[in-house]
Amino acid sequence: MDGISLLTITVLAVFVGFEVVSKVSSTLHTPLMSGANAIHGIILVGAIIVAGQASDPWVLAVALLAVVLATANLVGGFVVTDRMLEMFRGRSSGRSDREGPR
Amino acid sequence: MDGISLLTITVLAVFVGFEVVSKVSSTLHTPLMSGANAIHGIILVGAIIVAGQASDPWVLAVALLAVVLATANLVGGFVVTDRMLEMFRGRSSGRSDREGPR
Amino acid sequence: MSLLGPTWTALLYLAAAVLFIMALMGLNSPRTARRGNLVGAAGAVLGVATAFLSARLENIPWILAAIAVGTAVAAPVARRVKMTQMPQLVAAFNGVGGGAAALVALLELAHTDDAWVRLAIAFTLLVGAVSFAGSAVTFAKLQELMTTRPVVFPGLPVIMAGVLLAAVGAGVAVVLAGWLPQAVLLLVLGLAAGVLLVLPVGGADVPIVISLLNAFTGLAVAASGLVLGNVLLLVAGTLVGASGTILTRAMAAAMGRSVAGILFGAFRGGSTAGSTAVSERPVRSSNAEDVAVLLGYAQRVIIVPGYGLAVAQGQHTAAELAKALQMRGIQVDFAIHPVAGRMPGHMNVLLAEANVPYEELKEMTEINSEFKTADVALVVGANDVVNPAAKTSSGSPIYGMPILEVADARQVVFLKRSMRPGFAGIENELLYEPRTTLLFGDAKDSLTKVLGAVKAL
Amino acid sequence: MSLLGPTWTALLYLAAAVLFIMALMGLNSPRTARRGNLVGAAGAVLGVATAFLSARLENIPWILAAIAVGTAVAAPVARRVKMTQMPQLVAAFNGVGGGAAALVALLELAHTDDAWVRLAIAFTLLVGAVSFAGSAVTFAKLQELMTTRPVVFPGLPVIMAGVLLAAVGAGVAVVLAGWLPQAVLLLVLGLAAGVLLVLPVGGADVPIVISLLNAFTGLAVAASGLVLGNVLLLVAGTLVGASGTILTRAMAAAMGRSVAGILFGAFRGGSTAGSTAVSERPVRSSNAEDVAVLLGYAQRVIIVPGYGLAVAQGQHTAAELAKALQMRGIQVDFAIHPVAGRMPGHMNVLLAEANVPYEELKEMTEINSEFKTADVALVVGANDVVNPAAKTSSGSPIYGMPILEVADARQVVFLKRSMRPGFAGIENELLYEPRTTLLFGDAKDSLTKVLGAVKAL
Ligand SMILES: NC(=O)c1ccc[n+]([C@@H]2O[C@H](COP(=O)([O-])OP(=O)(O)OC[C@H]3O[C@@H](n4cnc5c(N)ncnc54)[C@H](OP(=O)(O)O)[C@@H]3O)[C@@H](O)[C@H]2O)c1
Ligand SMILES: NC(=O)c1ccc[n+]([C@@H]2O[C@H](COP(=O)([O-])OP(=O)(O)OC[C@H]3O[C@@H](n4cnc5c(N)ncnc54)[C@H](OP(=O)(O)O)[C@@H]3O)[C@@H](O)[C@H]2O)c1
Repeated sequence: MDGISLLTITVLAVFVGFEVVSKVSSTLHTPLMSGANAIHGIILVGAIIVAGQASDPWVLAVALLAVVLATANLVGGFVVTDRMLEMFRGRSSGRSDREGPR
Repeated sequence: MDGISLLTITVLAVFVGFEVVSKVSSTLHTPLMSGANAIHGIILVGAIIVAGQASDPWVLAVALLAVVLATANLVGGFVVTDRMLEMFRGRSSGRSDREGPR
Repeated sequence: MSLLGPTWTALLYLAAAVLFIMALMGLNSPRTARRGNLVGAAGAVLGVATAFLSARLENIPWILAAIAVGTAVAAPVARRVKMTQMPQLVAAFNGVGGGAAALVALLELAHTDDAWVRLAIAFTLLVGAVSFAGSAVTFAKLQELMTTRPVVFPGLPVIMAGVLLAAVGAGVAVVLAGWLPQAVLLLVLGLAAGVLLVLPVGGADVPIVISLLNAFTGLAVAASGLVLGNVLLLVAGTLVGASGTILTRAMAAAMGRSVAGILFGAFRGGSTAGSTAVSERPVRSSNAEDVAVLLGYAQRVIIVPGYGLAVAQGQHTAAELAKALQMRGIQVDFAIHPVAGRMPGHMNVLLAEANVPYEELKEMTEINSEFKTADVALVVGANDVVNPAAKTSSGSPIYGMPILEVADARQVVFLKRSMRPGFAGIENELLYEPRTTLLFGDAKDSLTKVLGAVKAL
Repeated sequence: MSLLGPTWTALLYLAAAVLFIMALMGLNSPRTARRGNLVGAAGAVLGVATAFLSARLENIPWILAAIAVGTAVAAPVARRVKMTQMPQLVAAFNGVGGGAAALVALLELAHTDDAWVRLAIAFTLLVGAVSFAGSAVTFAKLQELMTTRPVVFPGLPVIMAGVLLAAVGAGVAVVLAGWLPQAVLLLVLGLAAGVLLVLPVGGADVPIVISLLNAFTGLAVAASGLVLGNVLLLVAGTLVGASGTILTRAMAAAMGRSVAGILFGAFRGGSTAGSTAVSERPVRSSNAEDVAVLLGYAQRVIIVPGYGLAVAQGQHTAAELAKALQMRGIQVDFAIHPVAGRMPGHMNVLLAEANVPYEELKEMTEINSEFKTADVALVVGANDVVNPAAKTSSGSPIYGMPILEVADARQVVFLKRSMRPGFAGIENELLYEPRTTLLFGDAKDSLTKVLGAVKAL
């Protein structure tokens, strides 16, 4: 992929990012923080690729360290965000309680 | 630019388009219609390019027709949208009138 | 001459695309909208300049002449057209844009060997031609060059199916072999399909069709972006496609109908044609003086404009009446239903033309809870958008459409010419309620009389 | 083994990127948020699977083992951590992500000859390292492994400037010559810069720093996307960069301060450190029974939670109290200030944990007009977010920050432990007003007592 394509994609991704994130309700700002945090754990893809190309043991060691770190970011991030979002519940998750006192 | 780049750009542009347009206030739906209409007049760029490559007079004639049509779309669209938006004014465009009766 | 290298060219096209995105972002508030449109125009100028500077172009004098012709034709029209003729104008510009895209695709066919590119060419040819011909018919209907009633004839669905099948055949030939005659055939079939698509749509459903065709042209331009490998065309076309899609859906939703129903309902026998049957049931009608008293001694008045106000060109008088009432210390707002009139946002443009500040134009969701506190709801040439049948009678064609809750106001005054129903062709029970008063006559005349009487109070 | 061709690889990466975008779209409502997060996780799985299937990889067993280790470390922690420790955890995950990006960039240096790519590598090295070290210090502060007060020493700005200058030098060497030792140096300088950046920030400003470092890591990942020509990393990183930027700005705005002020204010002598001076002026304090009577015989109660509720872990008791009052037919809502607590949205997570339905969590803009109609505003461990000084005293550090208008309620009850001020370290005049009652004590204890007394009414 050439430089211009990558630049174009970056510019459009910036617009998408700002537009989408600015719509996130402020109720969910903590999960947004941890969810976005999880997303950058996808650097794991890069770590896997460099680890898979490594022939020198030192390079491999460093790459595997990157894999461990990235995995921790990715897995931990999604798990903790899920835990947090699980707690957000509407009135009794259903409608039964809607008529209750408020 | 390769096919994958173009596809990626298209996908991101679709997200940008939907996110941006869905934020347009419904007060401005008529100008949105005519403004978007103006934007597709940018096909003029394509028309200029084919006209500039034409050597056969028939091809040139068709290409010039495309140039005329696209120009009408582009210029007319922006002019009429501007006229329309010019009419949208806040209270006296300034604050002087703010305290006035309402 | 080619002054720009490929990298600079690509960067400038990208910059122009960003300007288009920012133009649409500007439209999210009336305060920034005009600047947004200028930003868009700047993007267009940048894009065109880049085209001139980047490619090795022949025929430059001819091209400049053609641009001059296009400008000379469009700019004066755009500057002088009446606001009521806006739908026609949008249709016309949309059509020429679609036509231009189809022609560009046709000429590009000779320059490519790639089947994917030829697929994009076939798509552009078909969709651009549909958009051109469809817009032309739409224009003719709106300008009343032909009947505004749905044109249906037996066999229409069969013909349409035949045309589409033939188009698929021609398209396959274009993609696989890149034959020019088949491409021209595809263009012609597209034109036919465009005509057949729009003929059966009733005059008043036309705005939805315009918006849909707008989306089509956007897609055609995006596809030419793929053909030419041009990011600007690709992004611009996609933006327009998205905007057209969203507007079409919003309009259909605000009318409580489906897009497919509007387009294909006619094939199955009937687009909403606007019945004009006149009811004979008794109503309470009144004169301008009485209405002026009602208004002049109220504390809060909400004006509900509709299609009739646009037809009567009564917006300036309505604005003056609002001012006159405000001078008496009365709180006056305009309640704007999203599909009042015949274009999305029609009433906003109409009243903006009459210098009503946009803060006084209240959206439906915002004002609906306030009718309760209004002494008078003054309904000027609106009908369907205040018809309670949308909530109560599930058989009605407008059932499910959200309405302005004028029935909550203490008094309701309707300005209309007769007992004829509105666009949807159904009776409005509200006209017969005890709290309702009717003032018959052309909206502008009635408003002028009421205005005079209010000033005389 | 390489099962996927380059086209399929690119398509799958694009699909994963789209899933990430949809994940963030899901967060615009609590109803779709959890599904959104799962969509994001699916995107991650798709991306990782694509990486395995697309490239010709050596060392696969090692890589799988490393993934297993990472998962084994992170998942249990993520599953067990207390909600109050969330900021630390986010900081930790953020840091390791930044570190991974820096390491990947370091190893890619050997694979490229392109100066632009090396520029992206230098950027990733520096920013990733800043993010790693900064997050580590943040973590240490929040976990109270070190002092939470700003650490400032003379010469700090000079050292920082020196480090940055050296980094620029090393960066230039990396870009021009691609030297590995300079790249390692750049990494080390980045670590130093990260430490120096966060040291002077006061413990309570830390959430803003976390969010900022989150954006940094996003940018580092986006840059590694450029390095590897990988659209997924590019898009994902950009999304995170945007989200971090928006959150940082939103937090700063809700605190009425500038991001630069928070970061660099400390260099110039003082981050808001939270004064703990205790005022001696007389106030009206009360006991749990009296507060229970006030609440129990009200018609409408608005509970305003703040940092103190989180510290006291009183959320479950607060939720029970709300329920008990609702059983008595009282309308109870929670008024959530966007920067109440120490993280954006802190109170929402806290109360969601206590099973308060999100419909009862009202945003500031939504509820502010309703305090007028409330009989009692019960302020539990909040202070700055209800401090009228934000509106009245232009010299105050919180001047300009929007607050919850509890002063409009008929009665205001504060639950706090002492007369110490809140995070901003300024007095709250509201505490001395005649309509205000104080109930001293730990928030959870006080709530428990009030709850008991309400039940006994
Ligand atoms: N806005 C859009 O985008 C859009 C697009 C397509 C369709 N539509 C449809 O259009 C309708 C719009 O509703 P609406 O309430 O604005 O209009 P409407 O329901 O069509 O009613 C218009 C009313 O104005 C009266 N009228 C017409 N000319 C008049 C004049 N010169 N002076 C005074 N009164 C006049 C008519 O009654 P008399 O004949 O008795 O005077 C009629 O009652 C909806 O059904 C909507 O679904 C809207
Ligand atoms: N949310 C964010 O993203 C964020 C980020 C950074 C900074 N901040 C800042 O944090 C502040 C948040 O405002 P806030 O009103 O929530 O908190 P606050 O102004 O810091 O006040 C907290 C109050 O809780 C009381 N308290 C502490 N522990 C308690 C306990 N165990 N039981 C009962 N009361 C207790 C304290 O008084 P006693 O000590 O007398 O009990 C204090 O008055 C704002 O200034 C905001 O700018 C927020």
